Amino acid sequence: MTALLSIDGVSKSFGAVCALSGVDLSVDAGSIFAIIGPNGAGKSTLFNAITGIYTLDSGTIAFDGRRIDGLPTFVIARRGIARTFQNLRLFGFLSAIDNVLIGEHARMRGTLVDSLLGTPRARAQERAARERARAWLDFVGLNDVGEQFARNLSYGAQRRLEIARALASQPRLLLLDEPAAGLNPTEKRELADLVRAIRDRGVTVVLIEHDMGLVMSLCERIAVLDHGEKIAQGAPAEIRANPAVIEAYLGAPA
Amino acid sequence: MIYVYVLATIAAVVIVERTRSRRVKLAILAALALTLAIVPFVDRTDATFNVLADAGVFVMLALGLNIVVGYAGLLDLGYAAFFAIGAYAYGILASPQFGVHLPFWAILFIAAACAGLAGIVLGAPTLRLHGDYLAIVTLGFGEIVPQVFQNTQAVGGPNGIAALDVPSALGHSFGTAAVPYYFVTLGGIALVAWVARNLGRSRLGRAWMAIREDELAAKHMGIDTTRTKLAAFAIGASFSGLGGVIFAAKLGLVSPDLFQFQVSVLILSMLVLGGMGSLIGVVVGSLVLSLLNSALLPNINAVIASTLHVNVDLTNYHFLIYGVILVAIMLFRPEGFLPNRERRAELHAAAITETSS
Amino acid sequence: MAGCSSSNTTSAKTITIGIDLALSGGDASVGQSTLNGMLLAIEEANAKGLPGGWKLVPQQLDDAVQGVHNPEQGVANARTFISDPSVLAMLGPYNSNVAAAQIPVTNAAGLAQVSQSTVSDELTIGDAAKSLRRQNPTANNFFRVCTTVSRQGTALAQFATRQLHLRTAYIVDDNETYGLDLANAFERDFGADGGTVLGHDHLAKNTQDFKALLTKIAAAKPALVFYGGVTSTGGGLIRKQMFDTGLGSTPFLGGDGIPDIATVAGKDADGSYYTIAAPDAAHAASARTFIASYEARFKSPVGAYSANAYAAAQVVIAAIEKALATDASTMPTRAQVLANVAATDGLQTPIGSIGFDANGDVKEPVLSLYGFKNGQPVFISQLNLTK
Amino acid sequence: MHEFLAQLVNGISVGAIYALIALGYTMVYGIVELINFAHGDVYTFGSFVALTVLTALGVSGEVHGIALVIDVCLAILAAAVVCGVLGIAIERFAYRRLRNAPRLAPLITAIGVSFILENVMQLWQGPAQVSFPAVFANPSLALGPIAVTVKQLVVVLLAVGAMLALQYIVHNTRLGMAMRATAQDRDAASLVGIDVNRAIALAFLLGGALAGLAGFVSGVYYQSAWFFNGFSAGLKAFTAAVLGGIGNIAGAMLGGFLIGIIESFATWKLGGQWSNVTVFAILVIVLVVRPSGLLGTKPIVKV
Repeated sequence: MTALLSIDGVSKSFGAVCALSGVDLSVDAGSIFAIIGPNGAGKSTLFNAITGIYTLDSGTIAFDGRRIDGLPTFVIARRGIARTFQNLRLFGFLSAIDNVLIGEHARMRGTLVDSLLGTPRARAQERAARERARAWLDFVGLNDVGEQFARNLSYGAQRRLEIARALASQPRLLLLDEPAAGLNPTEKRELADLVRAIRDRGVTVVLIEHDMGLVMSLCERIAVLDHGEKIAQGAPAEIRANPAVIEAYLGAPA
Repeated sequence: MIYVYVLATIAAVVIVERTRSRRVKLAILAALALTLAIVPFVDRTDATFNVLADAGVFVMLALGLNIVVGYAGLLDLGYAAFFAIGAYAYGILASPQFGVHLPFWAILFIAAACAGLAGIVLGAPTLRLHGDYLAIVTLGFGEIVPQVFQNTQAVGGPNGIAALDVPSALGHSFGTAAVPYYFVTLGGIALVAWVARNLGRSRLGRAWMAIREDELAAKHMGIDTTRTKLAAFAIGASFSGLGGVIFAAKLGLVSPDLFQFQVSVLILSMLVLGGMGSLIGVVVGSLVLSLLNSALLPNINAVIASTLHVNVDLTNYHFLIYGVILVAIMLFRPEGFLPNRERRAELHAAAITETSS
Repeated sequence: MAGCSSSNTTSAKTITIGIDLALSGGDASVGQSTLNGMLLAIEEANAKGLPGGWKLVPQQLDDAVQGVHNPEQGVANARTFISDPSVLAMLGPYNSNVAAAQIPVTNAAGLAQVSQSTVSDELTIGDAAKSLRRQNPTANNFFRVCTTVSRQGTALAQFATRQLHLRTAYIVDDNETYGLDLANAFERDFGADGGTVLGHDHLAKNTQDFKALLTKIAAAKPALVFYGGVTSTGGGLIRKQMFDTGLGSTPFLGGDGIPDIATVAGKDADGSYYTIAAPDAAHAASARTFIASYEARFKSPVGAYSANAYAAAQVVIAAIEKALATDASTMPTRAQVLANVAATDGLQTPIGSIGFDANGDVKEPVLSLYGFKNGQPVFISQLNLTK
Repeated sequence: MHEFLAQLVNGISVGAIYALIALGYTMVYGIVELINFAHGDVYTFGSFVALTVLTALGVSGEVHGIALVIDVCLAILAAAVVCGVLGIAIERFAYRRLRNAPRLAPLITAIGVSFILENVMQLWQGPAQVSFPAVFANPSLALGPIAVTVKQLVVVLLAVGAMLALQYIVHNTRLGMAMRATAQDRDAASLVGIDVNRAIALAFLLGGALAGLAGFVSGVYYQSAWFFNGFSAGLKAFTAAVLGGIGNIAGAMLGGFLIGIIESFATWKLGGQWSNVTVFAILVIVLVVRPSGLLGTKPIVKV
């Protein structure tokens, strides 16, 4: 298998705080990969580094064999990396379907003239995009909320809408930042099924998650971060048995 | 009569907005267009159509600013700068001072392009700025542009450029009557509103709204925020370039004091009063404020004398009345006369958090 | 209907005089006192009675929008007047660029327009004026009772070099139409008369602080400071701040925009000189009467252009009365009034005897020169210009 | 060199007035994120209040000794109190109801209030510029090679004093703490028992009082007042607040002084007609390089 995402010696600090230091990571195409670690371990920072929000202090990030570090966020997104956010960032005052349509932005073609004049070509494309958007909403299990404002949806529905929005860009890599946070057990199970379904469509998934049960049952590979450093990587069973991981989670033995 | 025309127009567009049936909508719009086209042949009062033509220019300007502020959420306090550029384009390309006499219709395109380009040039430095920092930089440009015209003797300095060419269409000069300009602005509004509507429903329009709602998330959707924002500035500015040409041609004059900060504020007020982001709202807001400013307030003594049969002199109270009206409208309808769906929801949501906290 | 209502509500035998001025915002101070001059003339004419029992009704419209005089609104107001058949003539505007926008419209309608204060040469003289009148090139309809800026500039330059014997000047203008034109005219003629211009600066609008500029001027050590502009754009404050920057004893010259600088500068106005395009009040009984009636009627001192405004209204009233004198049974036509205005000659007003030349300018402009003593204007001399 | 210093002194004196007005903008913006366009008119109102008090005290020219201190203190007190109350009244009447409305709604009411205040002042004091008594004697103090007038000294001292007092209030008092907490997070502040309305009213009170002080200062400095002054002074002061980093007290001060100095030097070297253009051009450049103003803190992107 080839690595879809390879992270090599990535460091990032904010003033005196070192958020990431020399992190190496490699994610195989077609896998479900989890990043775990205590709060403040640098997990979200790593996502932000991948999507180009932060510039790296050192190290490289490559996606599908091409370096993406230093590129603007929107270019990285267009290369095929989509994400969700820890504290939902939906376009709250736009309808659910518009949120998904914005996800399709990079996939849609159209010149300025098309937008200005509403040409038949643009309208045909718009109709097709709308149908795809509905399909994505169906896919995540939100079939009848299309016209509602995103912010008026239930929390669980908002989480799923964010995933639908991310999928609409037809990414090859999907980054999910704590997708199960705030969900009840039923919703968590549905989420796990959804993630598997996404993977089955050929999308590689990397997720940050605190729910160990979910992580262990869902993911094929797990990386553990603590204080900005990767302390372990491996299959769920290996991670479960790793003393360094146990120490990080339970605190240093007294 | 002018009040009847404006109120009837407003009523018609509101009905169009509220109706679901596409056929009814088209029928009402067609009837409205026909009526607006026929009215000048029935009512021969030049002053009425003068006010309507002036108002029409402001409708175009407000629709342009709506792209920038309403759609893309970029607070622009210097929009009059682009208006000035459009107007000066006509002043330079159609006046005896420069000996250039291009046709009005050609200058419309040139000015729209110039203003659009200026939108990109002046928009570029603001891209990294957020919220009110953006506002103050645009305000700065709004101050700089007319002052540069004022300090440049080549374009007449404070005197500006006078005796501009009178446009003509199909070999007929517009003359000094206001009605031809009334028709031009009707056409202009139709064009600009149609384009704005297309944009609002397009990929680009959605990208603007995404930036307005959450710029960072928008970037993650693959939206090139730089280009998208510049497109908003450029398109918004080009609308005002068109408006500027019509304005200058009708007035026969351009001078720097026509494009001061107050004009930017006026256009913004039209937007907010009407209901930002909503095309119908913007049209209504700009019609109402134009009417207030150029018909009702200057004539307030006569209007009160003829309606209430009392003779009062309120000339000294212009600002007071205007200010009270602005405040009152905002206090009673903070979302504007005809807000779009998002604004209404926003206010509603705010009210809920208010009561729950 | 936009403002066409005044004629409907009043009795049949009324004639409306349209007045367009900037009456709110930054121009209000001069606008209101100008308006008062016009209203006074109309009230007096009504009190005296017109032939056939006709009454004059003033209809004033404000051309300021959001506090700034606005040519577009000026045109809207002019069209309002044109649309109202009872309006036979129009007074105003205050600003030259408003006039430049209005003239093509009033010219096409054949409506006589008499302004009290628009001094830009281009409104009446030369090709520029011709292109404003393009709809009806043969019939001039725009008249003014003030003299042009270039004449004032010439007079002030000659006064500076020949009577004050000052040879170096620093010129400041407020970068507005009137101020810049006046300053340029002074610069041209001061140089031609053997003076040296040490510098010419323009003000930024809406400024209160001129110390930076005055520090710079003080370093140039001019024998006089010339100011092109009006009191409200900086005339009064500049004079006052000259004392803070060591220029207190340097003479300060300006045109008819600064007769009221003492309201701001107080006693510091001493050492300032200005011109008024009219004979001195002490030399004209009509001016004394005017000032007395104005102050009695409005309980405030006359403004810089009140007398001009009164005279402009007199011109229009006289033209209407002349038309009524031939036939008081029907309302005169605009063409009659226009012809009578154009034919005005030897009309006695507070600003002297008025008659118009072919351009619509006053025939024999008289300029009075004033200085200040203890913050009060003092008449110095009268200059008869024939140019 | 000599002229350079003289222009610097000019710039600092004008800047002091901008700074005082800018402090009010910054206070209000810091707490409710509202560009209070009526603030410039509150400042002009302060000039007229001070003028009214001085006239009532019979001051028409230079005053010396203890009488000077009493007259000046009374005029300042009256201007500050009236304008502070005016600030609160404006907030109560025109802004409070709109606290949760779309962001631009209060901006428009601010403009409306500005027009109302201008018209009220025009009716009260007339449309012309009004003369203000020359309270301070006008000898120049030789400060090294340049002359500084008493007025200039007073202006600068009052401005710096006001800023220090404000810093103290905001950082060292309970009320100031409440204000800062409200500025940070209104909901959280109300949860810990802070009376948010009171904190916001206090910001308007302090801002208004400073505007009143600025009004007095500009009155004695220029010896004139005009109902229409506030508009452009307010615009400049707002620019100053943004230049320094809006919401930041020291920044507003710095911005005010900088704009005064830039204006002076632009007038000196480029000509007065370019002074506004220069100010705004520098503003644009500064914000392009430092998008949160000179002393503003850059918000950290939190995802």
